[in-house]
Amino acid sequence: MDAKTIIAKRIARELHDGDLVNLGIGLPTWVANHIDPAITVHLQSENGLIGLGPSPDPKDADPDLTNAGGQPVTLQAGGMYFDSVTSFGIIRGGHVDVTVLGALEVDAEGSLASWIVPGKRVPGMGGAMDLVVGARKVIVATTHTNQGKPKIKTRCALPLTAYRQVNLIVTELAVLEVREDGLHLLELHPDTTLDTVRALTEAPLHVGTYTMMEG
Amino acid sequence: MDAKTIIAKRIARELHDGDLVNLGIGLPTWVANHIDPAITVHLQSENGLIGLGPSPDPKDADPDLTNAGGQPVTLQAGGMYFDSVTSFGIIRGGHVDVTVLGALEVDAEGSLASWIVPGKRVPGMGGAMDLVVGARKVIVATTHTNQGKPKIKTRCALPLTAYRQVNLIVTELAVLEVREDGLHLLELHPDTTLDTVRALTEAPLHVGTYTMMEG
Amino acid sequence: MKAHKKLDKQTFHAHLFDGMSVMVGGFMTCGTPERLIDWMLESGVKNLTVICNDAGYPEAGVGKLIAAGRVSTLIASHIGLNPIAGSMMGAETLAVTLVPQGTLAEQIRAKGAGLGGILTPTGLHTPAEAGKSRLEVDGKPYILERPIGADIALIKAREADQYGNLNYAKTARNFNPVMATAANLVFVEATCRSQAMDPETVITPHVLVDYILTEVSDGR
Amino acid sequence: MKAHKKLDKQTFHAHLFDGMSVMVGGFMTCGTPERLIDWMLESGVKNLTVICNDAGYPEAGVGKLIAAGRVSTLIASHIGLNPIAGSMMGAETLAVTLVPQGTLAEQIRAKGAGLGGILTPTGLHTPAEAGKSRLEVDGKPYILERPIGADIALIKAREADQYGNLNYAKTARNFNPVMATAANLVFVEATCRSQAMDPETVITPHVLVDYILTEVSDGR
Repeated sequence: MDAKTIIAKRIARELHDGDLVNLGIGLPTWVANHIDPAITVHLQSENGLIGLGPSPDPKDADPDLTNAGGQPVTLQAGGMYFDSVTSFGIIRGGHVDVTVLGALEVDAEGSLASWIVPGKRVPGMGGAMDLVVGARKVIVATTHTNQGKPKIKTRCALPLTAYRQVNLIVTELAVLEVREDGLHLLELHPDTTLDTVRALTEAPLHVGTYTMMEG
Repeated sequence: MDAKTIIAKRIARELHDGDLVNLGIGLPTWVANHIDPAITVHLQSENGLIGLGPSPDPKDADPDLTNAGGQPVTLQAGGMYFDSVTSFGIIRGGHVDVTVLGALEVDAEGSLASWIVPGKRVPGMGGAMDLVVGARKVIVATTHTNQGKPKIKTRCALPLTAYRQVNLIVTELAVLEVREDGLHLLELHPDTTLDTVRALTEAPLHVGTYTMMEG
Repeated sequence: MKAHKKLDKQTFHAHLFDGMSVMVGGFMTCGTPERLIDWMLESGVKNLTVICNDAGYPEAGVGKLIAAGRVSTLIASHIGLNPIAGSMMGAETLAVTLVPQGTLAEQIRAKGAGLGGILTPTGLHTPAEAGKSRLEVDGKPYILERPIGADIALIKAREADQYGNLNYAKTARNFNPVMATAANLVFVEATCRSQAMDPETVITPHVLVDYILTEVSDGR
Repeated sequence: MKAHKKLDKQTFHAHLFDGMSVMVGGFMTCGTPERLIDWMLESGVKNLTVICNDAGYPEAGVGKLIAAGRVSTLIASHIGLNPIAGSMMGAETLAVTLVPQGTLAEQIRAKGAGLGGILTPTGLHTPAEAGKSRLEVDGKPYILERPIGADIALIKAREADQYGNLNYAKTARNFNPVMATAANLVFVEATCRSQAMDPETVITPHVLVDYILTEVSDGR
């Protein structure tokens, strides 16, 4: 399995029957492909729907039905539309069970930087700041490193998306939980070693009992 | 004409084509009967509709369609329903052109007391505080006196509904405008005299040019 | 899917406890879930904090709970058509907090939408301002109003589809949709159930709904 | 009835002035009134403050106004898919205020609903907090966010009935309904006009609407 598939499959296991889930643009959207078919997960798109379905055939694309990235999508049975005020009321009000986002950096306090590289890239925060503050569980989906450099820091250097809101970090090498005292190793990928993960993680890791990720 | 009809007819003349209007319970609801048939006035009921129509025949009453007093009403063509948050967003947001309310007391500063007589009657303010603060024009519809005692005061003694929000006071004797410097007589009823109105009004009156109310 | 969402009396009673807070939809009992209120009465639960637009009537709406002495605190915008509530307030057997109707709606919305509060001009210089902070924004004064949530909400819907999406009947909508956003558990009494709803016309998304009682066929 | 509400280009142009603020509905141009934007371009109006979820694309949505140099200030939640906006921001020919999307929605709502502001936890400890007041309510910190209104709003609706009631198409709803509450004048571009709408399904009541352009038949 490639890194993205490892991450997406592992995060899919965090979702429960009936959960309302928001998947960020990019890697997080892959999670949808790995949800246990025995459960029903409701996907929200913050531009205004619950019940996000798969992408349509290009010939069936409806310009009035897009996701938060502006791409054509479909609506599943039982889904519905609403406006941006309602959408973010649902998000900030704690009604979203899980949000999955990418990261530029994530740190030992559970702070996340994902929306700006000053002087280089200023795309804007979009709905990410609300999602990270509002969702009951915040999962960061990220490759462990970027061009060999650790993305999991003691403290984020980039401007934050949110302060101390991340609960779980899932990479292709490890699953880390954010607790009051820092990052705890929950799972290790069988293709790597604890020493490698420690070396590729800037933040200190608490290592007690841990299990192996799916190979 | 009786006092109520004089007041209601006069207030109806303050309404313009296209206005969104909220009429309070009691005397203010009479205004609806005197609106110029050549204009369209949209009546709002704060419990959740625009397009308030006349009361239905008792046999046609729908328990799911009531006004803010809990009485059966009808919906006019072009009307619509909404929830309480939307209703008061419309009210507080300045989208109501005119609100007409009754008064226990109204004063020279344009403050209104209409919802509580401490120790005697505590019905509650309902939507009145929002209406008086939010509507563009606030008209008080009231008999000039209560058991011979002035209702138009220098300062309200009763707990307020709102501070300095009333624009116009219409009684069976006079039409008074609230300005920065106090109450100005705009119109006098032909069946009374200026001296009588002064005597029955606790607040001082500015009297310049005024016209006569319809008899 | 959150359970099957179908409510029976036993399940409902299992979620009730003395001293709990309960939001009840409706406006002068238009849009009030009378059967859920009857079930509360049957349960014997007491010392309730009730959040509702009004006190209903002595024999309808939350008035039934008030008359039975089950309510210790009522947060409402008026109580004028329930003389029992008025006399209990006078006798201090019922604590009544009167809140402007629009403020009540915003406070419940604030809770449901994750806001820490809102600033409103409504109630300045009136008893509604008592005990609250006044803030100036751009030179204008406002009252800071805090969120209001509850342990449970009792909601009256017209139609609930198989997913739990809701719509409402005419002015029976009133406080129901916002209350469905602001309680830990949301119990719905629906006039009818349907297969599915036009996705453009859903008022309350199914994710906000925990249990549904259908008026005619369920539960008893 | 507010005029006849039917919009022609001349009337629209008469309401435009340099330096005005304009809210534009839509989300990555889904639900953006492209024809009203084209009419703005034709008018030559400039030095605009544009409030929109995003910067659109260089050749669509508010991106057309940005690329033509008509916008001096943009208030949006992201500009990532419009590289022209990004480089103008870098070159300081366009002032961009980035606001979290949910905060932007609440700020516009606050204006439309007559609130002095709202308290949100979103953006604490981030650049979104810069220059704003932090308040504590019940021991939790919040950012005080102020209302945002505009001189005009450009709204894209699916259907407008003869009274001016509006509904929207699917996710093209987004910011349109709230913007229709928060501007001095509301201009609507509707895909179609109808006689009347089910009163349960109206999203924007006619009283909020000033002018309506129907896509196919009106105006030109």
